[in-house]
Amino acid sequence: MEREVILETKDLAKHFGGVRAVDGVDIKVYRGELLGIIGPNGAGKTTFFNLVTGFLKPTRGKIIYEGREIQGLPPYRIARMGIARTFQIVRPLKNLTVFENVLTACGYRDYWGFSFVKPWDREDYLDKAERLLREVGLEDYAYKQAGTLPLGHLRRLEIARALAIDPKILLLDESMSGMSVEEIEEIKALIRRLRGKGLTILLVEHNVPVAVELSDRMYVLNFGRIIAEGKPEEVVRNKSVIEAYLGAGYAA
Amino acid sequence: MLLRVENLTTYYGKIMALDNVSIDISEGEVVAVIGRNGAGKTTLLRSIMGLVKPAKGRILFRGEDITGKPPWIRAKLRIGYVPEGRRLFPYLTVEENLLVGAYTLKDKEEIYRRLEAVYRLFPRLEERRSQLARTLSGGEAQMLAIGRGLMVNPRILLMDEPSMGLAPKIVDEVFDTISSLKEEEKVTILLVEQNARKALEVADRVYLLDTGRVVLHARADEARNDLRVRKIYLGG
Amino acid sequence: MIGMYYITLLTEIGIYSIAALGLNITMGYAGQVNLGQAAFVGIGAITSALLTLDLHLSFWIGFLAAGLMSLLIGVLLGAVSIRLKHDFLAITTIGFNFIVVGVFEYYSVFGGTTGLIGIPPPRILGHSVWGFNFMVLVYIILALAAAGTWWIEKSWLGRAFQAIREDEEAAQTMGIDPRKYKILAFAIGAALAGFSGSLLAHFKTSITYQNFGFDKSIEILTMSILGGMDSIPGAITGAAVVKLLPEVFRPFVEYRLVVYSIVIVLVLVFMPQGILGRNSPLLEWLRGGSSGERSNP
Amino acid sequence: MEITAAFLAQELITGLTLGAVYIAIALGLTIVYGILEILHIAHAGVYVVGAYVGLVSYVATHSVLLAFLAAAAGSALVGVVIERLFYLPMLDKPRHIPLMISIALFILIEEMVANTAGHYPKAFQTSLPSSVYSCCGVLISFQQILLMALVYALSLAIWLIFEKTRLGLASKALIQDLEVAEAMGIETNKIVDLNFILGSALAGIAGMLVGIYYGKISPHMGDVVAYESLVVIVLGGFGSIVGAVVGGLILGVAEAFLAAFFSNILPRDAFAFIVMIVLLIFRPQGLFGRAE
Repeated sequence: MEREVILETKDLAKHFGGVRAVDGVDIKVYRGELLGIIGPNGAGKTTFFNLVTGFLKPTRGKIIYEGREIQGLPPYRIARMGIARTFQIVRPLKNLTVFENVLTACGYRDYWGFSFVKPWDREDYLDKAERLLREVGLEDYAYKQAGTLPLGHLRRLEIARALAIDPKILLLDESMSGMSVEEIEEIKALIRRLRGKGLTILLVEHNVPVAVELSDRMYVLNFGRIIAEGKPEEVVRNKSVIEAYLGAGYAA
Repeated sequence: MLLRVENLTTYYGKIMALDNVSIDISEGEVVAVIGRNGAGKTTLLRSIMGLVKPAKGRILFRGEDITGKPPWIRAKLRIGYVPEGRRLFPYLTVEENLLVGAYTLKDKEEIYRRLEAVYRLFPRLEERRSQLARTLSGGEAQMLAIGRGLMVNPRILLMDEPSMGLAPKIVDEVFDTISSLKEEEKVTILLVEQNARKALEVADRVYLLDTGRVVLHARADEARNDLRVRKIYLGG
Repeated sequence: MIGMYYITLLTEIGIYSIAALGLNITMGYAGQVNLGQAAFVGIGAITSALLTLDLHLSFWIGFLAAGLMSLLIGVLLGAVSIRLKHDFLAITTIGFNFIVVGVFEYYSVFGGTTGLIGIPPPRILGHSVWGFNFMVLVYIILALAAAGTWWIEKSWLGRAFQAIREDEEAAQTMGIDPRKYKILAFAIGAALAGFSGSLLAHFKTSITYQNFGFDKSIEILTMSILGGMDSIPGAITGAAVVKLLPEVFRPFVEYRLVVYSIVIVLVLVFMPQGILGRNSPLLEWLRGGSSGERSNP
Repeated sequence: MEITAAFLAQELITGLTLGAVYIAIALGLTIVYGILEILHIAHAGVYVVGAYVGLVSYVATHSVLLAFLAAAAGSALVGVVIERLFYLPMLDKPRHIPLMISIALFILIEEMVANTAGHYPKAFQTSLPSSVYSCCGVLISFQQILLMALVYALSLAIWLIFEKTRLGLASKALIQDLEVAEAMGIETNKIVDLNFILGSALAGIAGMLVGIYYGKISPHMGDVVAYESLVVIVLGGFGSIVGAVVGGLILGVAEAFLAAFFSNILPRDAFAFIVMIVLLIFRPQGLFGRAE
């Protein structure tokens, strides 16, 4: 079966002074798959993520999304095109309610031009926000101030917010970090559900077991380069991957 | 017993980072705390240094309860600290960074002797003594962070992920340094590391942490063959 | 009928409420520091005064031009603000105030040291509007301004403002362009100040550069903060408190400013959200402790 | 108006004197800003307090030296009280809160001084010589020499403190990484206190110095200074001592010449802010500030 590439990077690189955080990365994301990107601390995962979402401008290389080059576009335009993201360190709009957080994202089309004059107080928007909160299981917290929520809830809030922009591809940045075992299970179930609905998901994780469990396919990043690619169970048996995580000689 | 951590439970913001963790370390030992990213290793060191307040439990240093003491008192007890990500003072020179490390020492002579000792250990730092710390390469910066921690002639040196973000060759250099600190200078070291293999090479004993709990405590040579370590890191 | 003293006081409260409302939009909703709001009041006042004095245009044209002129200069300041981080922006807006006032003072076109005098009152159906009627006019315009602000609150514009205030990067992931909305926040806040300036000029009939100094900006800011920076009734309450406090303390005229500054410090320390701001202890108490219901759509 | 070398030299001296006044105030402000990153408008109030304590002490003791010491001590006390009571507890609040508090405190201090000492200026006459020296047609007074000598000496002393002492080292470390500084044994609250004491003492000395220079002091002598000293530290780049000195000199000299040639175009303070805003547009971190 011919699979359709939704997102592709070609020789993508980002250097900070002398540091090559991302150094010539080629990846392909196929529509509808759940792709994992793993790598030890400092491997360049978050930098890669910020390049794709427009928060950093690449030193060289291309990012092609649905046939269009998007490298260098500002984040808000990339978001409007349907690339949604969450943050590794959660960034809720703290003083707003959970509902308002999601609602604000529901208006992503209306921040363009002068459509901002339109009211948000309309059934379709409110219903959508409510539906998304139910989707991630936060409906009981809708009118709580976002800043007062525990981390597990905030991660789900960020996912709801990301879904609000009707994404074609969802980028999750370390969604498991700092979570309890029960919370991780909840997020895992949520990710599976979204994948089941046909959403393309790009998962950046340092929790390898979780990534292995969830992903259809995986890339391993180390020192800004791809060191392995393939089926998750095979990737983690790869010698250079084991060395990257546990140190040279451990594979023996 | 030089340092004993008893039933420590720590929250990091809203996250329970440590769940009833107990570890200890005797004089002259090198003890490694390994585990996946986010296992609570860094929080453990930060708790010992007083940078996060534990919710429960005690920290005893040379028999004295230091749980509620501020970080600068702990520094005065000659607990040396090499923070995660090095965290040098970027706009101070190499030598000034070292002098901040010696802040608790009052005697000029002694400071000078320590400076000499650190420069003997890391000749490259002496060459770059008047350069700003931010201009150092990753490996040099790590050397400086270790040197800064050694300035107080520490009774124990807490090292947080010294291999992080360094190229493999430099990681080897850093661990050679750690071994020589152990063998020649007889420094007691509590080492937090993600690079399990390297940590197990230099350590006498090891604790394996996972989601805030100690899941394995063993002699380093035993742990090397323990499949649990690999399972925790890579699953499967 | 109420006496002239009260009419004057109430009119001024109304006029300053409009300026404070504008500051609420820039600073309260969108989180952009502006310590030079009085300069925009001045730009509006002088635009309106010059058009009616020198060109003999009607008050209404002067009034609209005042808002427009302030809006345009607000866009300029907003464009500068994009490059500046918090403290630099704060000082730049202070500087903006000093520069504008300096221009007013040094150029006789804008009144110079003597100011502009004999500014005509508005005329409606051939009658001059002053006194009680002017007060009514002010409150009608205040009501319009409040309605406009309420509409901002209820439109995506308000959502975008709040989002950039809370977190610019997170806002971008929702499709919001922070630069555009920062400029808009300055522009709208400045326009309201311009309208309030026009009213002030035609109410007082004579104005000088001293009416628009940095101390006036602080006064407007105090109104906004006291009332609660994200609340429409807050801006009006704040204006009332700031204008009434000195009257209440008139018997202790010597210590007026002392008391005034102590009140500000106390409010800021113990109730930084202001009297009617979101999550203010007072509102919580009035609502019987059920927080957040107000934003329940 | 004839432009001669002597005229220019005279203006230069005026500029350098004015620059010294700015430096005297901005030096303390830049120290305080560096340590807590709060726009300490009330610093100008601390400066007024210094001037009045200085005058009272001088009247009581007839010793300029003792009066300087008293001014420094009084101001240091006020400064550190503000820091402890209002700034440290407000560090986690939105940044406009401490800024507004600072402005309100400034008004409060000025009004309290005015209510105790009177709203009108008071003469500050000392036994110091009031001679004026002349050289090649250029006049310079003893007060001007005293002002400049003291300010430049103080600048040097402060620079030495921050470059050569433990306090300086600790302060710089604390600014760059508070947490690690504490882990290295630096008692951070104490260092913040010491910075406020030092910065405020400088403001006190500046207040009295300016009082002697102009021969009078008033409760509102801090009004213009409060905001123009902000221009100085912005020009220099927040928190830089060399920057404050250079910024003060630039502003002082520029103002003197602008006032001499373009006095009818704009008031001095407006000029100062225009220079600042233009600089910020092209170099948002100030002259000596660090780009991030």
